Amino acid sequence: MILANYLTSAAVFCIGLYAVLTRRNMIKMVMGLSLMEASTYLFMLSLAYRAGSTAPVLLSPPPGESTRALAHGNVADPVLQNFCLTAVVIGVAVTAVFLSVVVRIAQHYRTLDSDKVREMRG
Amino acid sequence: MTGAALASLLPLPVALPIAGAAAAPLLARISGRLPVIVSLVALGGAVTVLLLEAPAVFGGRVLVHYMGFWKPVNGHALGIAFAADPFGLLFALAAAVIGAILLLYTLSELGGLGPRELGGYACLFQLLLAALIGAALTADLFNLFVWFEVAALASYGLTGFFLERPIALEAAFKILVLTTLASFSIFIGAGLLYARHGALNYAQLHDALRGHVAAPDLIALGLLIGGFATKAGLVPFHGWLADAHTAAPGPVSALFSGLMVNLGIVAIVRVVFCVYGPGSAPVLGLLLTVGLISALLGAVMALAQDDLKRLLAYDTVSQMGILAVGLSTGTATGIGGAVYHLINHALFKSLLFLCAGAVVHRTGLTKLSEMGGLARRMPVVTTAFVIGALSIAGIPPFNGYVSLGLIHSALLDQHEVAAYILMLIAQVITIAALGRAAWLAFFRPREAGHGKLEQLRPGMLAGLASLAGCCVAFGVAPGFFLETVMAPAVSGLLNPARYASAVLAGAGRLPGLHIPFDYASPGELASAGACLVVAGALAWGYLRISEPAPVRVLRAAHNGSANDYAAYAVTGTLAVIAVLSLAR
Amino acid sequence: MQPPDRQPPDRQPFAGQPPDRQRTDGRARQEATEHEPIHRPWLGTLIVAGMAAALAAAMAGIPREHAALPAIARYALEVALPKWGLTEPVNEVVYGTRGFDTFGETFLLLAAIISVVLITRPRESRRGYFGEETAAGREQSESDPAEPDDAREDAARSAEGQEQDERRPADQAGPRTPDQTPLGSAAPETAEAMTVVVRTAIRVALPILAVAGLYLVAWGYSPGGGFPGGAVIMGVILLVYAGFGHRRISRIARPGLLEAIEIAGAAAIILTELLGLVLKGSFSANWLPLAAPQTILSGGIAQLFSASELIEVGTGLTIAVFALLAMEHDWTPDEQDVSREDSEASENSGTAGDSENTDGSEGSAGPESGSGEAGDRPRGRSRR
Amino acid sequence: MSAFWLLDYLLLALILTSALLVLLLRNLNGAVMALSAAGTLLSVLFVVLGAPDVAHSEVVVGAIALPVLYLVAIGKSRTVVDDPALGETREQDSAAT
Repeated sequence: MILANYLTSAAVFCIGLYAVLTRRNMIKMVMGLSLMEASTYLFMLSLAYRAGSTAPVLLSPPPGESTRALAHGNVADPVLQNFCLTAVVIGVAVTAVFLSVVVRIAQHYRTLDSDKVREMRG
Repeated sequence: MTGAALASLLPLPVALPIAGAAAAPLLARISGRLPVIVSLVALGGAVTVLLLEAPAVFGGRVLVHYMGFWKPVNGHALGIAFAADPFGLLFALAAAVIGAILLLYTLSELGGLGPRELGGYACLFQLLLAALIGAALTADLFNLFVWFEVAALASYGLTGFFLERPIALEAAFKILVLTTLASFSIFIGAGLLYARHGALNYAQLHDALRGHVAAPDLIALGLLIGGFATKAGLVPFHGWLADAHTAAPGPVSALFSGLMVNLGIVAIVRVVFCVYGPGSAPVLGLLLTVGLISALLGAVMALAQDDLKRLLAYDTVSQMGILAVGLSTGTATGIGGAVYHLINHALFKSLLFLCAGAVVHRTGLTKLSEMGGLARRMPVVTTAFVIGALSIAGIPPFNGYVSLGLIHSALLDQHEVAAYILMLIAQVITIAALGRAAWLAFFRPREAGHGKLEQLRPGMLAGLASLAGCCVAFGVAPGFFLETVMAPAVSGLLNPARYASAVLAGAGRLPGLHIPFDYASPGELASAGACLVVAGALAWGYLRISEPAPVRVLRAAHNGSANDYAAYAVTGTLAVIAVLSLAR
Repeated sequence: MQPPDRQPPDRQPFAGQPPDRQRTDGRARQEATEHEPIHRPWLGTLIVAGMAAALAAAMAGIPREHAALPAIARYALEVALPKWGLTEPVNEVVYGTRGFDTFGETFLLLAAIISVVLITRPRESRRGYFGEETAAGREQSESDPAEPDDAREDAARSAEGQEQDERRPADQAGPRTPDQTPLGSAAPETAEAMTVVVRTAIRVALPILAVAGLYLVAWGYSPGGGFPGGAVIMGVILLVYAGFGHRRISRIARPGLLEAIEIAGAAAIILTELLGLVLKGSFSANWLPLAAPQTILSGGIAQLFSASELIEVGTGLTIAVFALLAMEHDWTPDEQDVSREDSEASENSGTAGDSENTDGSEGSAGPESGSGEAGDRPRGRSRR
Repeated sequence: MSAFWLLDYLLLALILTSALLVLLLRNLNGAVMALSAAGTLLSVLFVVLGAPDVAHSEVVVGAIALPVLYLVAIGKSRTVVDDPALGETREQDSAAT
């Protein structure tokens, strides 16, 4: 049942969200966001899966068939995999920016506790 | 040029600034100012292309181009469509023109920055503008998400630009947390829609959703609205906004507030009007509620601020609320007012942030309580600030009067008297907040004089003058702008089926529309005057009393913790989902 | 261009501005940290439960694994071979049919890398008066009101400084422009070199990894593509760095060189897409002749795009990682920093590096414009 | 067929476990390793689900890029943050000190 994959991705998403909402160590918050990011990949690729499908690669067809026939066969959804690839890149990019900001904050505030990093409020 | 040839040029306004952005870090090695100058050229090219499209599009045509000619097959579009409808083109044009003005201003105000930092600044600035233009023109949900992310990533570096300011980095962290959460929300929403309907094209989604919107679609709608509302800074999602604006350089605050925040509204408009259709869910009531809360809360928080840029940032929250209220009416007048206000807000809020940035840049003062007496030392900045404040206030010769008047009359047409009164209250508080700021910063007498301040440079003068001039122009000739620009834009939003068929067919026409506006309506003039008087009294009184308890509670809720702001935003998304799912 | 009011200006609260409204001092901070936010765990649990419910409700209502493929996915599979000569529909969608998304994504990565470079940048000399710097000094002293005299931190920092100076060749002792900053030198945790075992292992693994990275890109008809390939290339450079120390890579891993290569990759992507508009009349249309399927050139511009992305991603990620590694602690104003710069400034007062300071011709060149570099620095911590 | 689901469920369970570890581990370096493990396991799962391209990207990201970035950041902040708890951080009561 692919529903298990969906629900696991929701669970991982929620674990990450819980880390973001409750953890005060900023690096831990970033890790929470990374987890949420990873869960979205899982969700998308589970959506792309079809029962018994193969990877969307039109190489090495079974004997007696042309590669063109594979395009009509039972394969996973390439469009969703495209989204996932884009999201992976976005995830790395965001994490890199995040961590450089966190290190700078550590230098300025000498803490990684997000509750002590709040000069601006009100 | 034929329509198809015109349409094939549509990616250029995105690609040109991107090319400029890619060149910027290298050009910075030659000279710090070179990247900014090249960006101006690139943006000039983008404006030219957009202006080429303008006559056809504002004449009611929808120009559509599928990248690489991957046109829809049997109504299923795999390729990415760029569709210039009047609304999208209007926002793209505003982004390109105002962005160019802001860069020109940057060149003369911050031209003394080191070459490397100026190069990075120019690069991110252009990427952000390219993303805004792309998001305005695209007709593909996933492509919208990509442009949203480009805008987000460019904004992070710009927020933390002044690294010596601890608050800049703090703000960068908050905007990172909230925007990343928003992007997950949008991504999952888009994924759900694709899973259910196998479509990404607005038009194809619109056709699939027409008539039968099921529970998962509504959850997807909630996720999308929650995500884009974070960008727009509507109320439960606005934690990042004030902080980011406070710490960024002046022109960047202007860019964020004038243009980037509007991206959220544009995306919400696309999702609600072009994809789902306004009638499909209780989404308009939701927008009304969120808008009113944002308008009031933003105004109150603005009144209570002591930091000039922070005050303006909270006012942005309030103005976004007003935009949402205008959209929620669902009538031509109301949406016309909202679109008009979108442009007005881009103009006057950029102007105000440039003024605030100039004050901070040249005096080093950020707090209103420490400023004062700047009117004599900075007469031009003071004049510009007053023009901006009067525009927001909705005083007749300036542009805010027109858009607020349109939204007010739309509310009254629908007998939303309570909403109308709340809007007036928000307006009063807004005027009081800005009046108080103007008094404290510029006109209040101050014993200790300021040191010698440098003169305004020509670029700064040009930037302030052109924005202020636009504020007056949009206030003086509302008939012209309503007729030529706003009415076609509203027509596209009110006829989503026409838009959809145009996108799928590759070209199309929108029906004509007329938006009436009575400039000399006595009721509107009277209410503007009354607001001014009451606001004056409020500002005067507020300077003398101590902070009232409700305001203190509100301030305590904005406790600056990234965790809590994230909690607000997620709670907001959940509330949106709950309302949409349960109130159908 | 006199910076007004170097001293905190008249701070007396005027009428109506209650003193607690402008309070940014110790008391407010104390309150903030003393109140342990006990609400967070249960509130967080509540919100997470709500989110879980919403997601579960959505996921229960979407098609499962037995649904038919969406029409556009089927279409993507069908056009891969005839229209692109690619046996790999994902690459076809990523770099071809929906190449415009990838175009945006590439520049998203550029935005991220430039953001990282901006955030990790060292100080540069500026011309003219920047009020933001004055405000920054005030904010810094507020955010660190009673900075503890912190021996450990000092020790760490001086160790960091020492390490840096050791690393710095004698001929570069002058003012450090960003280009002269050796990448990856500042981190105290970087080992000079690893043991022989590790080095040998790395020597063996490197070529394999490098080939694997290129392989992922070169054969566009099999799974892979520019992004994973580029990331593997970054891994290769990192391995050299970790195994042999920064000296081995210092010649390649200069920001000047890497950035130029990265921008070249980005420019190639723009050109690839733009030539479609010029030659075929549509942005991101294929303008290359299609080679036979399953060859290195099959896929037309998709392959070109993929290779350009390899360059951009590989160099970009390397820049980001090394920028993080080389990040110094030089934006918080403190005695050590200021004195170092002062001494540097006096050392090199005659060299070309300072010429930027003297042409403060812009605006009104006030008496202080020349000292904008070191003198205007707020010295938040000089009381130490 | 059932082997597929068995593998799928096993990987899901492992991913869930490493996600919980990321949340619960006090040691930041340990949490990074758990995160990296989650990424690597995910990439294996992606292969199972028929997405070799994404699996490539994810393994590169999960096993190289993310851990490197996190470890560098943790190391950098350790030199400036006088927080002996960093690395052994107790989130719940670190404010008490």
